[in-house]
Amino acid sequence: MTFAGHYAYFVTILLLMVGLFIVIARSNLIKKLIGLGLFQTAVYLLYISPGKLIGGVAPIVGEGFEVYSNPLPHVLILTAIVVGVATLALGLALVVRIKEAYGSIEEEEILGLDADDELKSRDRS
Amino acid sequence: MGAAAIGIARQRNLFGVVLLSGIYSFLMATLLVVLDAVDVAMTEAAVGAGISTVLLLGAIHLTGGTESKPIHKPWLPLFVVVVTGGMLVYGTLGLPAFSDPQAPIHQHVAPSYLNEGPVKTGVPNVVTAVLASYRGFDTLGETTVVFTAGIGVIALLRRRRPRQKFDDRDDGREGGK
Amino acid sequence: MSGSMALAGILATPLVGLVLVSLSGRWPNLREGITLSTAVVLFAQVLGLYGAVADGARPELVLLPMLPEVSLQLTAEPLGMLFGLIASGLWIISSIYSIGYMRGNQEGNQTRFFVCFAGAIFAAQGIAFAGNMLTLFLFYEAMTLITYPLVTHHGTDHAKKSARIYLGVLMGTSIVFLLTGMLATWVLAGTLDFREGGILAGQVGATGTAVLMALYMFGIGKAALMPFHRWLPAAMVAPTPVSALLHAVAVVKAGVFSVVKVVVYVFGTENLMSLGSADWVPMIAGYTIVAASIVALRADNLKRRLAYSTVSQLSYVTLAATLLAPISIVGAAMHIAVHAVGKITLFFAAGSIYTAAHKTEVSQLDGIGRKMPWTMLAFGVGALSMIGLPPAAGFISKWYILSAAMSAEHWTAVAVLVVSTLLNAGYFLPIVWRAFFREPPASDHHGDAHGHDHHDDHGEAPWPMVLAQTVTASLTIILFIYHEPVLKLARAVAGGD
Amino acid sequence: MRLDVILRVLAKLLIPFAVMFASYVQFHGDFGPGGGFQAGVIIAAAVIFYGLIYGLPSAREVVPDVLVEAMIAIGVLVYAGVGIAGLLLGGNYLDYFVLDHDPVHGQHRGIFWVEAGVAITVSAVMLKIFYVFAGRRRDAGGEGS
Amino acid sequence: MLSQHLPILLVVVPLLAAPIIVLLRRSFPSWLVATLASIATLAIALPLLARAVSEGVISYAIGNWPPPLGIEYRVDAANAFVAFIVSLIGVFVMPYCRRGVSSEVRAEEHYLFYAMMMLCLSGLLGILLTGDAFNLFVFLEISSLATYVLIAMGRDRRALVASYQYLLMGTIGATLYVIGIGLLYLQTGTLNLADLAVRLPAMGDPRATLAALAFITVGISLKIALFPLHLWLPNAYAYSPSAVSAFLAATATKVSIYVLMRYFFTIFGETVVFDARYTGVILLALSLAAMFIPAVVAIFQTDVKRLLAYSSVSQIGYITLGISLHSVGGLTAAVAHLFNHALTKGGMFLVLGGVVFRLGGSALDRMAGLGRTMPIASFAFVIGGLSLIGIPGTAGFVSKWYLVTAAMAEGQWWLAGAVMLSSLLAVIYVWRFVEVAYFREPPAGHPPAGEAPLSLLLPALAMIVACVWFGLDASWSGNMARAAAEALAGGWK
Repeated sequence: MTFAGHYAYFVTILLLMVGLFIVIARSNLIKKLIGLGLFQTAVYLLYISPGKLIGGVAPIVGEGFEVYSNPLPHVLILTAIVVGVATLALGLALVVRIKEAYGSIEEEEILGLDADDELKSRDRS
Repeated sequence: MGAAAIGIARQRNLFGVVLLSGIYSFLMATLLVVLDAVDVAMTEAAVGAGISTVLLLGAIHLTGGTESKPIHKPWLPLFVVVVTGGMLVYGTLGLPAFSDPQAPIHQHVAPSYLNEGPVKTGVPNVVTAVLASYRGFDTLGETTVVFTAGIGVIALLRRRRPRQKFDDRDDGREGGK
Repeated sequence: MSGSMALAGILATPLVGLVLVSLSGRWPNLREGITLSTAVVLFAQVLGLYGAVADGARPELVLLPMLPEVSLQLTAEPLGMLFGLIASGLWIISSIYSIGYMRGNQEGNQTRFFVCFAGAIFAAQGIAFAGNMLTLFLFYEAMTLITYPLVTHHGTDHAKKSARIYLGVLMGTSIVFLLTGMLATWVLAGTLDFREGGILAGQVGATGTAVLMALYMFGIGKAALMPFHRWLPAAMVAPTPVSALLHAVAVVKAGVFSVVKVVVYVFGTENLMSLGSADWVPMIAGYTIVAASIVALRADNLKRRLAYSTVSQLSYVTLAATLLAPISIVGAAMHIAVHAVGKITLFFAAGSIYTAAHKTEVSQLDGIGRKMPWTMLAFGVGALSMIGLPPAAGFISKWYILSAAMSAEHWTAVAVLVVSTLLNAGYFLPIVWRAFFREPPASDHHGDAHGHDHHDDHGEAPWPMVLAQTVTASLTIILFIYHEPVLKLARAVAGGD
Repeated sequence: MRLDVILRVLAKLLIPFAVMFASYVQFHGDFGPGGGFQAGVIIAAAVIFYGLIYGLPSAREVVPDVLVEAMIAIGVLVYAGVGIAGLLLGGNYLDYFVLDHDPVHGQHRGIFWVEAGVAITVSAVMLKIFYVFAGRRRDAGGEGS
Repeated sequence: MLSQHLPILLVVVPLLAAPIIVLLRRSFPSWLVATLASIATLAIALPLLARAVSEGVISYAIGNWPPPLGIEYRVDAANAFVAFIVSLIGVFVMPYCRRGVSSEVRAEEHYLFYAMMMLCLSGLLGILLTGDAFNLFVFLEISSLATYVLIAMGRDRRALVASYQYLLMGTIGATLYVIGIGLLYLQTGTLNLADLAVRLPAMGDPRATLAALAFITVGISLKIALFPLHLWLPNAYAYSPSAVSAFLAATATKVSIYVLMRYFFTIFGETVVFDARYTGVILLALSLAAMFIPAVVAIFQTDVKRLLAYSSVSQIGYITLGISLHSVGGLTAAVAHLFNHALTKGGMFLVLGGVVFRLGGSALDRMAGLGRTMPIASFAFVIGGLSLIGIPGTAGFVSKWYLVTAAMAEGQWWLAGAVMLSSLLAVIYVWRFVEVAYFREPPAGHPPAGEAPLSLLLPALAMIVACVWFGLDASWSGNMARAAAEALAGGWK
């Protein structure tokens, strides 16, 4: 880990951008969720990497170690990971239901189906 | 890792995507170990490479495997993404450099955890001490999130008899009238 | 009974009436009995307050602490007293009239009609005795809303469309202009209480005052200052008793009443005079008087003609109030009372004609005076009052306004008054002449398949209607001879006591 | 078929180890990496493994749905209950110091129960999600849609 | 002894109720527990509010760890007041659910529904009371996840898509928020909000602070549905079960608005947020756009639920307009409207729920002749509509009073005109309902529907009555709003 300065941040940002792009630009509902996961994991790095001190060790206190990495970001990110997977599970459950209700998991198609419904019901009434 | 991420963006076969995201998570976990975040690495490996992959595969199995070609040109999303990234680059330039021991995060709060945490809680793994005790309420919240997701999945995917499902769809039409 | 208790009673009575009427919808006789007795009780209560207020007492009642800084409160002062008396007194008469009208024409939704009627009177009393601008505004909006169902009463597309104009103009002006003006007053003056000499005196410069003046004058859409007068003719789709009580008396008088009140108690006449910020208002009012009269002259529909006459007459009050001479305020206050009595007579007559003969156009009225002498006599008296000729009360108020204009050396106003008097004569007298001196059309009986619908064999209207219009016509003449009580209140408003 | 047998035997052997590993992760969390969440995941994984090999119904027999749902709730209750215990013993919410005469022991006790709560909820939720997703496929097939 | 634990109890009571409900599984006991829990939260929120107003800031150290180390609950007049609003709405909505949900959610899923409601309530209250930036995120996620599920429980299949879209938007918003607080944490080393407020001016780098401000603002604005980030809201409100629409419309966005206000005024401070930056101007422009564009869209809706949803987006514009004035007066207006609009919109959605219960749908065409078939409900709905317009005598007028006087006091006279004009738009969309309900014949062939059952009607009426009551006597709510605004502007010192 010799690269210093802000390099770590930039890697994080790149990952984050890719993730966000997938969420917004892709039409497949599952792929969107994967993008969302990517987006979230990038944030983990944003928290963890500044907590590292070169020469430090994991924050498990023991004899013979002086410098420890910052434990707080680890705690936060543990929570964030769990939240992320919970969201993913819920999102996937929704996708499964959508597939059953619409027969598709492409956003464009689903919105098209909804628009058709709207038109039909308007004609009827 | 970056390559894996971009691969996820470009690949249209969803199985491939899931596989790539598993690899990505594994790489992420390795990186986290390097960054001394062993607890996080362990969890990321279990969650990212394990649970998420299984979940995604299960979902794909239920819904079908390929993505259709995007219809729109991705200019607007690209713009949003670039603005977000730009803002972050701008923001991080104002932050302390990597591994700077003088950075505020190493000066405030964290030293107290490291110094008195093991003494007061009797737990040498400071991460556990902070997780379960200092910020125990966060973890209660986290457990509640898991609980919520679990109950939510039950609510969404509870088994229902075919006839009821038919009614459901019919109702859907009704509501749109 | 203390003054504040009386105020509470005045506000509560129509409300109780409203509830009872809505509950007794299944028994029409009971329902009408309640309406009438509520009206009588209310009038008695308002009358009971007269003595004290005329002697200078100003009873107050705080209703609710609406906002931390401003509460809803009632205060009885002479101008409000005057308006309260008119509205409640004429409610009795028009209740009698409405009963005849609604039954005679077999209208639907009669319960809703009487409920809204009571509601409108409730709002009118609230406006009359409002102790501050916020209270006035509350009841002002309440009146708009409660009269909306009356305008849409028939539920036809035409009624709905007209009601949209009605609501649109009244709500639009009151929200965009009046509310803004009121809030600005609050921010600038720190109070909304009505105070002698005006709360804005010394707080705002000439330009600011002029802007505020514009917000108030156009915001009080019920005063029908042009170009925001369109709602009044639109409201004529309502059944005639509504037009009579509400759109000749309660609603429109609420408008001009608010104008006078704002000029006297918010701006202060002397303050306005020294700033000169209101000089443009008489011009607009004068224009409205003349323009509306010309429209009235050309209108063939009787109610439309009356509506435009109302637009024009309302601007007399606005004109008088903004001439800013002490005597002109007296004229304005007098005119509120006088025009109310006169115009309600005219509308009553129009409704009688419609009920008895199903005629709505001026050109159909040839010779009708012979079949309906009482109605047309009452109409004649009302018309005289509008024109301002003795022995009708219109003469008195017009006299005050004219002399105010003279003393203020406002020659435009004088000219407007003269021209409008001629115009008034021009659109009212032909009707009277037509009714009494023209032959009824002869061809009606022959070859008309729907002869029955034309009611050519009609006589007078049902007796409650005739009674009502006779009473108001008599009042018009009585007020000419004996107007001391009204004058006393009007003088008190002008601060001449 | 033979492969199947091998798997079954393997599973029988492996599952106890998995559970042991889970409890190691659970209790060793104080000294090394690990804790309730990770332990919960491993326990769930063991049962899921069992389910994959012996089939969903037999997994459901071993760990029935109702029990899983109850466990989801019980985990949260245990965690939040520790907090309430703190309240009742005169401390603030989630105050472990008051759980024992010795504050450090109190902390130990608190952390133990809290982690147990996490493990219970997490394992149950993971298992339930597996049940639901896996069960869904069968239902979807059964409906012939 | 109990009184000192009020802050935490407020959150833990509904949080405990959820697993208990899951254990109970039966519909009726679940409902009973949920209702009792929501009544309990109100019973806790009221004395808490009283204490916060009289004593100022109340700090509660969870786990007895001193604040920057442990998580702190920090209560003042502002969040206590919003917490009061949320629990009040809960008390109105929960009794309503018993009947309201029965027609929209299957009986064996009722306990899941109530558990979700409790989690949502607990999450929202947790967001309000916490004094820790990250803890806020955790509770934000609890409430969000519960919300997604509740929306997806709607009968229409479009509810699923609405829920999914909200899930994406909400998660992006929450993640942006996490990035924002990450940037703050990296500058100051603390997550405690009060500590942040102290340390940020001393240590923060302007670039990182600005970025953090941007991320937090955008992230929270997504949850607020601030125009143009509101796209998820109309569908989410329109297709979720009626009780859920009412609850969410009255609470979820309001809580997020509180968070935004807290960050703007207490954490970053006015100097960072408003002075020499365009935050105020941007917020003002967006608020104005929100006041007009969605209101116009609302006019053209054919479905009353969607109409109300768009109206919500528009009304949020009033609140953010109050924030953008960055004065105590403006904040008072914002908080007052938060309260008044919660009552109004919650009440209207509840009334509408009763109507949907009888008619089977919320299309405007179905409501023809409603004034005759359901006189009480339509009258109540119209009263709510008047409050949206801001007719005096309703709660909506009080907010308008505060908003416009605040704008005028800042010398922004033209804003007064803008507010008035936008309320004219409200007149139009409310009057579309009035004309259909009162002056159109009921469709032939439909059996005449009576009033909704009492268990639906009473809570709805109670809210509408409250809406009128607080319009006629706003001395209490006005004073509370003022106290809340002063608390926000005064910081957590």
